[in-house]
Amino acid sequence: MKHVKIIFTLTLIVLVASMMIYFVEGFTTPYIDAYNERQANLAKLDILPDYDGSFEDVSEDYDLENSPIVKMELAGEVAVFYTIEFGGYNPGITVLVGFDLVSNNIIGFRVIEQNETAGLGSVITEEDFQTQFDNLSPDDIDSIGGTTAVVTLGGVKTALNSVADFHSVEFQGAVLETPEERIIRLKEEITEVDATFTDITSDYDISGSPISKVEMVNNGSDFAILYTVEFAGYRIQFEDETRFNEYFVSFDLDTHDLIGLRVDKQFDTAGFGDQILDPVFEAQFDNLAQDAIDDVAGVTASVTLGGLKGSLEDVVNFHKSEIEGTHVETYPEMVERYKDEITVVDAIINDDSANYDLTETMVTKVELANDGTSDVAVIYTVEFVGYNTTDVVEYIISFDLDTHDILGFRVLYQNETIGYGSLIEDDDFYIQFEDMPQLDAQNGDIDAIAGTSGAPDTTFAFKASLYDVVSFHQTEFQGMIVETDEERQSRLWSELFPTATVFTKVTRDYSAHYDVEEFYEAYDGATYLGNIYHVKAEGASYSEETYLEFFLGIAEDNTFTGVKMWDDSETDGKADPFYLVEYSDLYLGEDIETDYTIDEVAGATMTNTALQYAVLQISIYHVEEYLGLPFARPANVDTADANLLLAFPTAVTFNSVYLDYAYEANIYNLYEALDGSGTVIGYVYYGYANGLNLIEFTWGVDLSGTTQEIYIVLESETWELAETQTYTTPQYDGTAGYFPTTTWLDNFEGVTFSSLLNTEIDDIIGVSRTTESLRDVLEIIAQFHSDESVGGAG
Amino acid sequence: MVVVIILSVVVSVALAALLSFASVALYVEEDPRLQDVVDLLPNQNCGLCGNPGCKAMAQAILDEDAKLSQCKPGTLEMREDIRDFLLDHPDESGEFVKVKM
Amino acid sequence: MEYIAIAFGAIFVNNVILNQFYGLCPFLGVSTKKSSALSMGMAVTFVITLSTMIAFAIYNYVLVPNEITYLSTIVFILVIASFVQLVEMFIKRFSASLYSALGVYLPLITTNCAVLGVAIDITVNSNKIFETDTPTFMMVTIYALGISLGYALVIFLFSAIREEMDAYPIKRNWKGIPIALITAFIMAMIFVGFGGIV
Amino acid sequence: MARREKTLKEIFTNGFFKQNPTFVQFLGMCPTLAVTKSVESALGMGAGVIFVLVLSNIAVSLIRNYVPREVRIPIYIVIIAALVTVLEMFMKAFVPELAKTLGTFLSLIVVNCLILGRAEAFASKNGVLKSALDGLGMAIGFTGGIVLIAIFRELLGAGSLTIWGDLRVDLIPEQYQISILVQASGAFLVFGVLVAQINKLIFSREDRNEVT
Repeated sequence: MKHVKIIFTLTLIVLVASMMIYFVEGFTTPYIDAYNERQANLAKLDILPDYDGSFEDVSEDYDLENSPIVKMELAGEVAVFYTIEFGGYNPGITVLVGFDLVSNNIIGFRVIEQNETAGLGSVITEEDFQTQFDNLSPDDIDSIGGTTAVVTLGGVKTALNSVADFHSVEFQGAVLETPEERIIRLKEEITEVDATFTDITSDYDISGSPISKVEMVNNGSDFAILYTVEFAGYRIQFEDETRFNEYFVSFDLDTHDLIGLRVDKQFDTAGFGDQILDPVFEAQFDNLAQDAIDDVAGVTASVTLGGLKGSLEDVVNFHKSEIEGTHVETYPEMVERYKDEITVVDAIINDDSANYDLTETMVTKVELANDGTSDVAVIYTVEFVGYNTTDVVEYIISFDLDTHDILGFRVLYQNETIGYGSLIEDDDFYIQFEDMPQLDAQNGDIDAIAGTSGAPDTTFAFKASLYDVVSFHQTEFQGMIVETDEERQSRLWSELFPTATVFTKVTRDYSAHYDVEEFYEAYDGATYLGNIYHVKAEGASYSEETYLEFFLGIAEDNTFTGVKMWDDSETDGKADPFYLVEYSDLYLGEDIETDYTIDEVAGATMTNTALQYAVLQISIYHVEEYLGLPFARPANVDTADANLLLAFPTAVTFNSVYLDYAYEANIYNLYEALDGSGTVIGYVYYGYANGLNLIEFTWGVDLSGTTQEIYIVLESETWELAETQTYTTPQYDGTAGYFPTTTWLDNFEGVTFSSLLNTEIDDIIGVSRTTESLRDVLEIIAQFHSDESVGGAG
Repeated sequence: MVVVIILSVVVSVALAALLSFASVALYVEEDPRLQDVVDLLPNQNCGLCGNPGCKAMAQAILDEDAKLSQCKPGTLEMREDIRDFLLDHPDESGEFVKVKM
Repeated sequence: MEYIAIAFGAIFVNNVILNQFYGLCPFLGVSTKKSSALSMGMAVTFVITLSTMIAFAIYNYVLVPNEITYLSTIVFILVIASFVQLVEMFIKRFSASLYSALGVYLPLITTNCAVLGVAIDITVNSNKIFETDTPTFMMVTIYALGISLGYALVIFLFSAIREEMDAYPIKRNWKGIPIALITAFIMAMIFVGFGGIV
Repeated sequence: MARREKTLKEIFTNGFFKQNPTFVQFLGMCPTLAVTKSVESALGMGAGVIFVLVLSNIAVSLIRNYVPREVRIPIYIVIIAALVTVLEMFMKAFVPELAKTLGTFLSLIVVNCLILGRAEAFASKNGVLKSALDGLGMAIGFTGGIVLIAIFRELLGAGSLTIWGDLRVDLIPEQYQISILVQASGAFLVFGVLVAQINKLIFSREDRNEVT
């Protein structure tokens, strides 16, 4: 009995509950559906604000297979909306585009989803990019712009074009050219209309050439040959298969010049590689002479262009040998020709490699060129690895056996990037090597491959191989003993400490200094002579990190025993003077704590100051760290009273009191400011900061610690340039004026030192090198003022 | 509409039948006072007393290893009720439960 | 491979307690002792896994075909409640030891949001978790197992910490729930670290 | 020794402070931590709980004498579930935005320990009016609790207070906001600290009572 009661109550309750839910559900569903639908059509209503009809999804009724369209909705008779998906710089752009059914123009473009680079490709989501699509005719889709993101724009254009084609076929009844008709049209364009094409590929051996089909063109008589050619563009590896670009090229059978070229398939990046489809580019090939292929231009995608030209040259060679029957120079013949060109015409070449030890060098073969009577020149075959680390570059270079200068240079094989490193195999590159002095080749004073910054890696490796070949030539043929690094180091050390017999490394016994690699104590037997510091300090150039590496000798009596340069990465030639012995002697005997300035050395002022600054740091390190004594302060640097007056207008006379206070690196001098009656009314600091360049200033402060004026004595900051330069972003917006008249300096006038120390004056974007370094120095001075309680302050 | 009715009836009948028969078939005798103590407890099964649920707490009280104050949601009146109940209800062997407040 | 990703995601990334906030009431209550926490964990694993399977079956084979998915909440909870009660009776009847270890926790689980939460997630909001609207039965069970293992793991770790904490003097007003919550806060932050992996 | 019956006022205010579900009884913690990201969603959840708890208490107390013991829990739960589903549908229809922010926590009110707890602990033992009052009191106490947490979390975490949709006031600027509070783990922190302070209040009052 109890069971029935249980079952009954539960069932009753559940039933009542379910019914309640059922009715409520019936009541609320329409509201919920209406809300959801409104959400879905938000984008469409944005394009057609005044359309209140419904949207009918007709995707199933159309073949959307090979088009970017994923959804198609009809808005009554007014418009049709395509939801398309395509890739820009990154895959996964979803866009809703509307076509008006009356005018068949595009009436709206809304980005639903994208993940292009922020700030670049993502601009397509912005209002003003999208407004250019309101009522845009499908023909001028290619003229849309508004973004520098060429790749994204290219993606948008290709997608819109294919949608426009689809639209025109489905709604305007246009008949599109089928792929087969297109190929025939292209072929006829570069031969003759209604010409017949007979496939004669089987008659030729096309292996090893980029040609995939050879056709005889006939318009009554055979008048031309048409080649179908494949070449690797910028990218050949796609998700599942490799795809090559393809083009047709035709040759006239009488003149054997090119009649024309048409690109059939290309898969390179939209906006770059696909420029070869441009009719203007293709027109250059009309009636082009065989050897004029090199000066075809007009495509910025150098890899694609290089690939096309390379394949075209192979086709020409094939055409010459197979059709014209002229002999095409084979590779061995070319090598022989090159060897003659760089020595003596039809010299007798005999391989002499056996009697040389080639293990340590990049030279792979040594050949002597004999003009019949005596050996005139030596030809080295050299291999080095350039930018393409999976392959080598092989070249031959010849030396005259009397003058030992270079006679000539030819590249035998290279596989560097087309348009960049590959330009090493270029006739105008060879010319510079005719009678080039040996020293230029050794020091690498040659023009770089493909322009100054065209192919840095290949150029750098090439120069290293030249240095190697020249030293090999010097040791084997000029009997010069080339100093090894160990020999050079012991020679330099003995120049620093001639009587030293033993050098013990002591770097680990002292706390490290950033620039000191190692340092040694020099002993003559048991007597200590002094220290040698192996220093690697920051160089002078500010565009990128460069270094100066040298040995510094400091004798027991704290005098320099010389500065021996070891290596540097300064711009070529800037540091050469410092390797000379007479530069090192400038330091000989100078007391390391006195103030000394080595005057300019042959036009390398920046490197000179950098080197001196490095030597000063090592001297300080030697005295403070090694000897544990306070470093003597350099002498005060004076400046004209006029500069001081500009910093402290109310003062009359100034006198330097810096020597009464501690030395602070950034402060050249400290003056007392006196009024007419000679009583002290404040102080003026004369100091410097390393902004973009050296900045020197005077800064007045009264007894209460409130600053007067700050006057820039010397500067060469370039804030105007900062407004337009592009290598560091963000640029300076110019709102704070230009240095030194900038309003930013007012932050330091009329304020107390203590307030300066508590608040952080913020930098100015784009010129922060100046503002940051100057503010830090001014804060050091404010701190110095209270630490040293200058005039009882702090 | 009809589907809703069928479904709810079928489900509830099935479950109710299962539960009721189970309560008979799987009957386990337990301390008769347990259910009364459970009824006195707040029955929120919040577990804050450290025991997994009010039934476990009731059992713990009967086994004298839980203090009534462990039951956080429980009020003073509830604790007094339980103590009074246990004071007049010995178990079969006449033993009284020492209730810890 | 995909299963491991689902399991890892369920256990660590969107952990049922620390990340989705399901099942907190018993979590704070029962986790004073390691033994009780472990039993709770096992009970939860048992219940969640089985009830999710039942819910999945009902949803896909009964509710969806007849378009009465709005009944899903009520049907799920009805089934879960009765299923739990049934299992409790069953265990109590047949193994007293298992009952004392596991069964006692079962009534607690009916009120545990995690059970219903998981049931609803794998049916109504399945696209949020599995990126597909129609997860396979296998994926659902793995997810349920993962969630309950995540629950068991966190509640066990938590109880271990709380037991440890009892040995230390804590201010009166911080004792019990507050300090437990702060521990949970720290654990939650640690679990956020797993976020980037899956 | 019949204790004096609780006055209606006492039952009603019981849920506010003495027996506050969030900070004293620690019931319904699942939604408490999840929806208190913004005051708006806390209010939404609070309103939902008020609606369901009051009606469920009334329904439970109405049928409390006809319910056999074996199926007691399933029946209570079915009633609550039905009420929640109805609430869900109404919300999705008329306040879709709020429904979206609450997400699954709307349907998780069913399993909220608070509602089932009150149903069993109170409604199944008392009359309809008392149960309704108790339900209302408890629900308001609960809403008060979660709104308090939401105020702390949103103000410190996102520097703003959104009362309803666009009715929003931004108080703290971007760089001073403690964004962890708005994230999932922050909920534990705020809740823990608040409970600790409330305990301090309670203990200090109790100490004072014992002293006087």
